[in-house]
Amino acid sequence: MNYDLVIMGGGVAGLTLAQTLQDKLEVLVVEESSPGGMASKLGCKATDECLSCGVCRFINIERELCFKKFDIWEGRKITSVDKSDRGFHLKTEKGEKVTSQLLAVATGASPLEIKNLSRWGGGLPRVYSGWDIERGLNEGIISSFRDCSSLAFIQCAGSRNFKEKRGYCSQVCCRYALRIAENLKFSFPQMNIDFYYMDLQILGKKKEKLWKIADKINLIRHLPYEVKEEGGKLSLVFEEQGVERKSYDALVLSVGMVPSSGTKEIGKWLGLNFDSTGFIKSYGLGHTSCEGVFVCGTACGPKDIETTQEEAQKVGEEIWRVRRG
Amino acid sequence: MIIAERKPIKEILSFLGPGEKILVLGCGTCVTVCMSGGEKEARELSSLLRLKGWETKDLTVERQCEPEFNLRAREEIAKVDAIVSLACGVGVQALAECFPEKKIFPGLNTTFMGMPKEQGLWEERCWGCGNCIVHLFGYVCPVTRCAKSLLNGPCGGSKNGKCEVKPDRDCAWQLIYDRLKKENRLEVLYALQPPRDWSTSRYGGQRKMIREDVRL
Amino acid sequence: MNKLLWLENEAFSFPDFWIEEMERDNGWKIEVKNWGNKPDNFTEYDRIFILGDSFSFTQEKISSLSEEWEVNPLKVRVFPAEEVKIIFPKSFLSILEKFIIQSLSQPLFPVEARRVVPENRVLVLPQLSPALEQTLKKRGIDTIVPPSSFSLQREGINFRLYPSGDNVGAIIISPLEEKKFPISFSSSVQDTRKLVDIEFMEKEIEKRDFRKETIGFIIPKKGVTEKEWRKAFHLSQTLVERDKAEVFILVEEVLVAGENLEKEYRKARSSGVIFEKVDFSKLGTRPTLDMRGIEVEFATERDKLKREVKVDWLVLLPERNILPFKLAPFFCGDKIEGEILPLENPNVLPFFSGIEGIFLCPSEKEDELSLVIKKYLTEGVVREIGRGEVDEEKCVLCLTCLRTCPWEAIEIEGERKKARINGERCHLCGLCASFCPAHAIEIKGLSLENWVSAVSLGGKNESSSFRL
Amino acid sequence: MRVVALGCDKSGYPALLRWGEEGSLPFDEVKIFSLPCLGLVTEEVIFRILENSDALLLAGCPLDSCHNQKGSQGVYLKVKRVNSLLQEADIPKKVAIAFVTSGKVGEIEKVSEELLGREK
Repeated sequence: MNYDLVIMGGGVAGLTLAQTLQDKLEVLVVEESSPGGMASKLGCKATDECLSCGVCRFINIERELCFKKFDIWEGRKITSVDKSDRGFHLKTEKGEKVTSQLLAVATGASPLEIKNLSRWGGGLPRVYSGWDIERGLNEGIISSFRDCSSLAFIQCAGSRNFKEKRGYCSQVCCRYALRIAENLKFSFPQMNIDFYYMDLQILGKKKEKLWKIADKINLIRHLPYEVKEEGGKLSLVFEEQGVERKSYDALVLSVGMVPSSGTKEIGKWLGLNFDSTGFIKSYGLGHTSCEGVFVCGTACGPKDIETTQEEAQKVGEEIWRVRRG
Repeated sequence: MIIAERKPIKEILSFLGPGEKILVLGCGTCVTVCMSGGEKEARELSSLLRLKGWETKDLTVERQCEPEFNLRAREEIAKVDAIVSLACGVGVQALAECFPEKKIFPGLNTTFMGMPKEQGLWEERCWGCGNCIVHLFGYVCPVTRCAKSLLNGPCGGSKNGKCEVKPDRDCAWQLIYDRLKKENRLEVLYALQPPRDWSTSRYGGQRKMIREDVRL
Repeated sequence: MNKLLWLENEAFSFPDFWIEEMERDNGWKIEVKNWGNKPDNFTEYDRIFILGDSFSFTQEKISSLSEEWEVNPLKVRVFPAEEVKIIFPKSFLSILEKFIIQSLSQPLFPVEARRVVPENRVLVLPQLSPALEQTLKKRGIDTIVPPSSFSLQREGINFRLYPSGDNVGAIIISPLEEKKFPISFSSSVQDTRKLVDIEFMEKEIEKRDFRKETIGFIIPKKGVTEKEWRKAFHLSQTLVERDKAEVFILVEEVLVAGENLEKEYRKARSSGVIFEKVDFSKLGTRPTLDMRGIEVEFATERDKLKREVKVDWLVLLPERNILPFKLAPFFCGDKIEGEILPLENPNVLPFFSGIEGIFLCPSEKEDELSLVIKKYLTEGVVREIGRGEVDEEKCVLCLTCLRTCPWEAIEIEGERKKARINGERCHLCGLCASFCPAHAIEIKGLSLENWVSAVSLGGKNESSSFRL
Repeated sequence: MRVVALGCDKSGYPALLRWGEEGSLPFDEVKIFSLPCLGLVTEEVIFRILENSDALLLAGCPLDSCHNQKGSQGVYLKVKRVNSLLQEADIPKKVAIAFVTSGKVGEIEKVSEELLGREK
């Protein structure tokens, strides 16, 4: 089979890219599991008003899927990619072969596994990752916090850690953590919430509102040393005026984004340049070190949904420009 | 236009005897525009009464203050025992004059003559004192908008632009001053206003207008 | 005899016996197709039923489909596929029958789904920035520079510009930004003329050498863009590395969320720039005795120690807040346009101001904006013309509709001066109809009667759903 | 308890359906209907519906992110008014509104509890 463009990964970036180009090119989207990627698992954080978390933008994309003009292969894992003068040749594990002129990598990122964060009690009961809660929001996970009177968020648990080559800021954590905090405060005003952070990285929509939320909760600028379980509670050692110890009913670790396994694999196959943090290096407008291969979305660095969409549209235009020559 | 507001439901319910057939009669002019007695509200109220177990109908006439319109509804009215009239006081009385034998109850409290300031906010502007002088006061009527109807400057109770009687209202004299200042016509305030002849207002008893030239 | 078309989805396919039964009993002619083999001509059918998840068949979707099929949108009815999951097989078929009967009983009105495409021309207020002009040109959108005095009026989906009288498809407002600084400085400090903004520093740094001088930056936490942070990191680094200057950066928060911003921050730090997180409320400044510099007094957040630095230059990054733009003076439409501010509503286009066709352009977002506008101007929107109608007999001209319509689709026109709905702007939200005190407005196919009749139908003793 | 549920097809209706699919509804009978926008709902509609049901459950977009900007707000005010009317006339029926986005079921559950009179 021949296509003009094969997009690897059917997340927000991939689908938006496909939708921008579907009228102009023959597009195929290859998705390992089912379309949607990370965003489809996130939940809306609106209380009685919208906090502009932008998750509903994905819902609009999903709506459009019923009327798509491009092809999607679901549940197909790509086993090999190689390049010849006729274009790129892909093989899936089911043995299908595809040839395409251009290639777009939108294999995205994945949240850091919480068990890697044993230092902050990753793996202990009642230690959640922000990601877990995000996923649970639709099912009303918030109500499961009814019985906990004190709760702490630990920011930058996953990223901004140079020892482990995760020096970057994941850009979304501060915002989603604050929104979740607002959600909790809205449901249980009596709950006291501590927020351990380095800096508040608040960009984009509703920042004024987010600053307001930040005033409601108790901000502590320190990355706790360690978290232990003591008598059913989670006690946490940090330093504000001298070393202190405080115990909580539950912890939320803001795990950052790390490049997904697919991103790493495909990057290797195509011999793309990675940046120091393991994401694919983008040389502006989605160009990569390999000609004819474009990258967009979180495969080339952490982004929020809105930015991802906007970027994907731009990359789409660029691809169309390149294709036209 | 005439502004009115709905009576408390409890009061309206207290008017009605059990098992009566009831007509909710809306008025299609002022009270429609001020959203208290139009077709919408009529239907709403009749529906509410149905929920309380009465048998109701709803109807809206163009203007209840004119017998001609009321009489159009005579068939409907003949069928029912009591009418809840969603019109201003004038409308209710006009209706009562048309149908002397019917039980008629007011569904609204007529509040004032005013204008809509914005969607959902109405303010009083005229008292109908029968002798208009707004041109002397920068088009802000002190008779209506000053709680004390003072004509020669504000009272001592004007605090930072607000009235002492109703602290959420603007002091009329503040408005007058500001307006005249903007037009720099402040000198007109030097003119002393003589005591007013209130006989043209309702203190002179019920008012009546006759125009011989148009009576045929 | 009614000719019906069913577009079924893979979730469910109709049993033949049922179709025969229906055709026999009700005298219908039912054709069952699926999205794969859609008929070429849809106009021959009396009703088109879609079996699909109503999640994706919103009002807008149905409009655009019927525009594509050239049918009256009132003929297209969606039976929610979720319903099938919930109540199949029990009473499903009977409900389906009720559904068909109900929708056949509803009267048809002459409604046309039409794609309205705005003029490919934009008006930029208050002035056109070069960056915006360039990206608009790149995407082939012509711009009008506003004449010295002009007025605007709605013209269908477009805006008409008077006196010139030509239409523009969209209006871009690049809002003025107010530059504010969180802390105030005494006049004596300002007299030193060492209090400069970052643009000045940028120019100076090319011209002269800051050897052995001390430079302080003060950066507030709100309203400073990513670009400015980048600039600050970069400048401070060059000052240290090139001129061996001493650089303090006093901040409340450091912003590193951005493409490689963290890297640049670290580069600046490792090059020797000193970042101090301080509390701005406790920040004091006074001129040095010789008036050649400024003494900055601050307490760091680390150890609450007070300390004092004598700086030769104090560079400020002001906060930017967008000032609302007043459109009222330019507008001679019926509705008085208020202040234009960005809407914080993810359901509408980003940059959308709340009035269709009026976009806001925050700084550094020109490219994204031009993408969005290009889409809007080329694809246009699908509208159902003739759906909303005002009964001129009933209308009492209370202007409620005018004041409540979120899309500014109401015009007070006609020789009798009655409200009229501008079909090209109407989104069928029905707010006007629901607020109208005189019951003068009807949105065809969405009237009260339909609902209440529909409510009385539907499944018994189980959750069941219907599209109205 | 017989309940009618209206949701806007932007967000309320999908949420209601998810809620319906989960089964184990706290009511004897639920009828779910979709509208283009909740802004269409008037006091009359609410009353007329209440005439042949025990309660009305509305589900629409969050107040400030309504697809039609003011739709949810408009109906929210109406709902408040209707409830006050019902209370004045002590009629044991109720209208409740849930501000949801597609698939956010938690909110609707909260509101249905409210309808049942067992506030949390």
